Amino acid sequence: METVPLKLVTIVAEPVLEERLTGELRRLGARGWTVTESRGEGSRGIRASDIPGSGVRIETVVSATVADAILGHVARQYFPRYAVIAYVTTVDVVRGDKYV
Amino acid sequence: METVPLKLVTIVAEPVLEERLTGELRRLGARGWTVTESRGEGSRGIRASDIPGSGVRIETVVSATVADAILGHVARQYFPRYAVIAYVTTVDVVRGDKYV
Amino acid sequence: METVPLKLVTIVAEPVLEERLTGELRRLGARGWTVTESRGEGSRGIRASDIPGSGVRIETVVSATVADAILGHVARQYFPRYAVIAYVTTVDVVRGDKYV
Amino acid sequence: MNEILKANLLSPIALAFALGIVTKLIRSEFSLPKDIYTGLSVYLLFALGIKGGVELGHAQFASVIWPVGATLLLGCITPLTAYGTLRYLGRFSVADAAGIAAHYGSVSAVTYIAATTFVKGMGAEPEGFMPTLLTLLESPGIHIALALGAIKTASADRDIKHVLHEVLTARTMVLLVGGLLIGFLMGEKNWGSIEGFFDSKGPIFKGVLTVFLLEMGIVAGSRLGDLKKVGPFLLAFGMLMPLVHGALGAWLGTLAGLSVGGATVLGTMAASASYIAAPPAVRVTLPDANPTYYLTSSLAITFPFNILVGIPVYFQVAQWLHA
Amino acid sequence: MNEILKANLLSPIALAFALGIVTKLIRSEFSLPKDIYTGLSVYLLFALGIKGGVELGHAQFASVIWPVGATLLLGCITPLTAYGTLRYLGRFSVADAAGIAAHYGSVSAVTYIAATTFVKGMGAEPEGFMPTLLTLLESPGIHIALALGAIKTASADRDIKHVLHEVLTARTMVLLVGGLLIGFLMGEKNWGSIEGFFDSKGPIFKGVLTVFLLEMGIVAGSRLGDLKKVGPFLLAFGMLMPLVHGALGAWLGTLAGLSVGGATVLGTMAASASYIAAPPAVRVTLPDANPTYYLTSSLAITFPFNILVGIPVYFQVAQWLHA
Amino acid sequence: MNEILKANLLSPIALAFALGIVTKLIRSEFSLPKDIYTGLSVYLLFALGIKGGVELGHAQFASVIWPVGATLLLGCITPLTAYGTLRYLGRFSVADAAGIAAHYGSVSAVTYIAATTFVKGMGAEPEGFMPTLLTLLESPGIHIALALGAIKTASADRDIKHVLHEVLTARTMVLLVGGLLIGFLMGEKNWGSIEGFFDSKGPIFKGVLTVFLLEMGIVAGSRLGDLKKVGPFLLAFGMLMPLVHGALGAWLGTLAGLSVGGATVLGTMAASASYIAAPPAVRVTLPDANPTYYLTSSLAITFPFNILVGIPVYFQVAQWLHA
Ligand SMILES: Nc1ncnc2c1ncn2[C@@H]1O[C@H](COP(=O)(O)O)[C@@H](O)[C@H]1O
Ligand SMILES: Nc1ncnc2c1ncn2[C@@H]1O[C@H](COP(=O)(O)O)[C@@H](O)[C@H]1O
Ligand SMILES: Nc1ncnc2c1ncn2[C@@H]1O[C@H](COP(=O)(O)O)[C@@H](O)[C@H]1O
Ligand code: NA
Ligand code: NA
Ligand code: NA
Repeated sequence: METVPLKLVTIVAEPVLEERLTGELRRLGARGWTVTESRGEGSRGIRASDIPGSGVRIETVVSATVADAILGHVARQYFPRYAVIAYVTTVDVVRGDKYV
Repeated sequence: METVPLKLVTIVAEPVLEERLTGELRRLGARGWTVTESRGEGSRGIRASDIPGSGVRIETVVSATVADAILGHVARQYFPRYAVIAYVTTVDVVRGDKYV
Repeated sequence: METVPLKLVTIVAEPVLEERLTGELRRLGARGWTVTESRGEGSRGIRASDIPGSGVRIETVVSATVADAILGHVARQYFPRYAVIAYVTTVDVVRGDKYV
Repeated sequence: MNEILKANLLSPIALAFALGIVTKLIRSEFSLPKDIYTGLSVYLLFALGIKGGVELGHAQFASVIWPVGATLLLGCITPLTAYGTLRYLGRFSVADAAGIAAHYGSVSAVTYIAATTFVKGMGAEPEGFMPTLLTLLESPGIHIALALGAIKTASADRDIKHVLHEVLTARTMVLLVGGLLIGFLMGEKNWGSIEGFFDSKGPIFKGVLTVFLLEMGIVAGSRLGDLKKVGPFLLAFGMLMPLVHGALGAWLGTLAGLSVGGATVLGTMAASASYIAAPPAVRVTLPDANPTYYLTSSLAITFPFNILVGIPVYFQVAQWLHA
Repeated sequence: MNEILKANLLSPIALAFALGIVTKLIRSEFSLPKDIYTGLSVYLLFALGIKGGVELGHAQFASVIWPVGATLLLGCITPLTAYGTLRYLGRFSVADAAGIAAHYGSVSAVTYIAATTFVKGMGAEPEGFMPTLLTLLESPGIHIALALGAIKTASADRDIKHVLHEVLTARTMVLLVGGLLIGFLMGEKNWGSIEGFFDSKGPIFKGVLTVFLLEMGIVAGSRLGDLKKVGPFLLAFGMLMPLVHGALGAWLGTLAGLSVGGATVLGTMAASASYIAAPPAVRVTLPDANPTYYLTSSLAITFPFNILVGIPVYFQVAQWLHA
Repeated sequence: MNEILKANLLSPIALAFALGIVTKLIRSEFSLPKDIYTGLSVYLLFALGIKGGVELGHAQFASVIWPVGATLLLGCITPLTAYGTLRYLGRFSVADAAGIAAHYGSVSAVTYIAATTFVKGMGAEPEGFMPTLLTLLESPGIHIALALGAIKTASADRDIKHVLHEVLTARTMVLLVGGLLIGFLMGEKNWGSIEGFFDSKGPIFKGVLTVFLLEMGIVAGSRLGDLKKVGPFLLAFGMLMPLVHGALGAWLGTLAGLSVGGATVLGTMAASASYIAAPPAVRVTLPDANPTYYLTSSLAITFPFNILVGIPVYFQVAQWLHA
């Protein structure tokens, strides 16, 4: 099965940010995303759980450049003042061309 | 801690396919799987959310050959007509021999 | 966007173990974690689903050494008698220094 | 007629449904949690079944047999009329036509409940065994349409048996058929002890129904955006097909000896389109059928049409037929 | 006896429970959402507690003290009889024997509610302070059995204190004990304003109970498949142990001066097996105990047995003892 | 006064709320599922709106206009008094002051319901159009405080329009305003058919409210730990600000011609702090505002204060003002 190596970006953030983040992902070039409800703790742990619902875990499969843009955006826009974590890894995607 | 490098296959699909997919995973050699509820958007985004429940995210840790078989199956069977995404990555698994 | 390579440890376990596990993660050096509800099957599949709620999927971004300690602990403490799976992979984390 | 229409439009359930649609129009993010929605529907269906079972105890075989026949007949005709209309007049693909037909061949329990509540309000008490007919109309239409689609397309890539089993053992069937049995077996005395909770004429049932229709309005409203996508034919189909099926149902019901109330409810059943049992069944059996078509027509066109306009019309028709 | 059995089997809750089992037998995927299930149980337990608290206000100390003693005695005896039977007759491992004993030493609130509803239906009003006894019987049995298992196996790898705290502060305890206090404090006038909602003799309580037992039937039904795995001994144990504990409870209750209704309910409590508080406590304290054993015996054998057969039997026994 | 306080503290809802707090104090993990919590709040708000709409039908314009004015005035004053106090007396940052002010400028529907139930119990029936006032007081305060914060800090990194839209179309608004319309339109006869379910004086409403306050107690209780973090000033603010706003509201209400009951309820509205609509709005508009401050003060200080002590006080004040 031939696949395409792409970037899987994972962002865990406060629920109030979901709509905003997914909208920005689109603008930054993501073709889609998958959201799962989550709860968790971190350095500002209390924050995340302050707003009921505690957390959303957003995953998006994108090209390396788009991934970089997304991480940069999250770092600038949200890291300073919201409960967020974001990381990226490489995945081999079926019909990967669809997502770039 | 010595671990075994294996493949982690992730499939996000329409909920109506869950039972079918997990059954097929078994047949293709997977020893287990983990399912989480999800929602999301994609190229055929609307589709996925058409059927209430929107999405299931299925993860299975398998050997490289089984992973290949699964991805191939998904690509043939579901990609053309269902809202699906599938990708694979390498993970180091505790007691990995259990899953091959 | 410069990132720090870290380890993403994923543990899927029986819900009754959640509180215990997260407490132990802290002690072993994790700075935070993200939990998502899950269901699944495995070799002792029946077990996991025996206790209602079936499964919790715990993810934690940590340093390589902490990751090793966590996996070792899980292998010793839980593998023999609980329904658990644990694996680790490498991820590039935004502001990664925060999590080590 | 206007009087009846007005009475219906000002009923709590119609108003709640309208509010739900408005909620979506103002782009509010409010909606009932999925589990609450399920819980309420479980209550409504179960109450319906139990009450039906209790009253079934009073019915004699003779009075039930003809209506049962009429119902099964409707279950066979409606999917075919729908399929034919869509395929040959509407030029829809086999998969799309069969997929949509599966919805119109089955029935919407909520529409049924709304009709029952309406005719009771009009003083035209329907026969006690109507819930029994509802259970009979649920699945045949889906089966016929899916079979049709599966035969005519190679694409039915899943053993249809499994799908039919799912339809037959779905929530609606379990609660209605099971409720019927429970109501039938437990007898009057036991019914008395829970009537205050399950009685479909009581305030709890009507209150829950009102809240439920608020959510239905939100669900339907969230599909309004797709109306553009489905095109004028399906738009017309979603309102005219129910009128045809509704009149046919009211007529067959009258022939079978049903009262005005009963005939109205049977007509409404025939006119209604399933949006719970049918969609997943169609999705897995006919993946080439476009969900936007069958979900929008059944949920965003036919359901509101029946709730707001159709039911009073079928009632009117039933009255004429009985005149 | 047959009369009583029949009356019980045709009660809405028994029929709903049976329907739930059938639902699983026909391999339907229907079940109540987990949150709805929780919500209903919260209502049932809270209503039980409040009503109990209101009636506790009328009871005088003297009449309560002996039944309390009898209850605590049962809490200490039943886990031991269960453990002994399983360990020495059944040859189960220490962990398995202790794990199962923890379930039979505790109590199933739903079974308690079913018994209360049954005896009231039989015109044998139980004492108002019964809910108080329920709270007393909840935890001792679990503690004793777990301690037994922890001592006899090195494997209790978690400080038992924590587990006991969880049992003592679990949903059931909070709602029952809390409800008792609320009911006790608020007084008649306030009770009057909410009686229509919480009264355990009213239609809402009975209706909710019916829906709840439908789900319980589904839960129990989903374990029937494991009956093969547990072997004949546990199968017999799941039906004979309750009979022994039930008779014992009814006897001690009668000695303690409880009415026929009260003795029946106390007997049922002793006969019932916990499947809410006990499982997680056992899982974390005795991981070597096989969950299939304790869950199947308490949920798929003893619970149905008590609901369908046991309760009328304990009632019969209580009547004999009072004759 | 003591009499009234006692009566309030022994009411089912106050006791249930206290139980919820105790539940957290004993570190129990019990809490109502989130969806059940939402479902109950939907019922309470919807019932409130519908009943209000029905009674609005009886009110004449003249009697409504002044109270409406008083309410809007309160909506403009309270956020400013709160902001000023926090910023200049409490030395809070602009973001924190504005964030907290947004909560105190808005209203807590549950506190409103508790007040209504209380005054009705005291025989001081409030005006039928009070729910209308509740909807008017919901959003202005939030808007004003957020605008204030946005202007004074560069940090409002999101177009405020969007946020205001979210507040205006939130659950509370949809159900209250929508309910009002439905109640207003459907007329007496239809109301009669669902009154047994929705009537805010009936046992179902009061029962649901009791369960709901149990959960509110748990939510508030889970924040008690943060009381240390917020410091003495906010602690005092959380109890004194409500007294000021409560007295002001009761006074303006009396001037506007409201009865003792009506003035009490309006005072309570002014005294209450929003913890549903405000938090997310503040979080996205003023990210620099510390959620621990505004959530703890509104949920763990002001809400309990009003439920347990405030409401009777405002009632007392209203009586004096009418004497
Ligand atoms: N080290 C970590 N590993 C996994 N998830 C984390 C970690 N740190 C934080 N998170 C997640 O990110 C959210 C916000 O974290 P923080 O901003 O550090 O409070 C938390 O609620 C967790 O869900
Ligand atoms: N680029 C992506 N990244 C992550 N998830 C995706 C992506 N594209 C699609 N998905 C998921 O796959 C489902 C089906 O996508 P599609 O088939 O493109 O409509 C969506 O509902 C998403 O949950
Ligand atoms: N091969 C696998 N891939 C993914 N998840 C698994 C796998 N095996 C087990 N799991 C998860 O781990 C839990 C316990 O597995 P086990 O201990 O094998 O019964 C299951 O409920 C699954 O959620
Ligand atoms: Na139909
Ligand atoms: Na017992
Ligand atoms: Na206020």
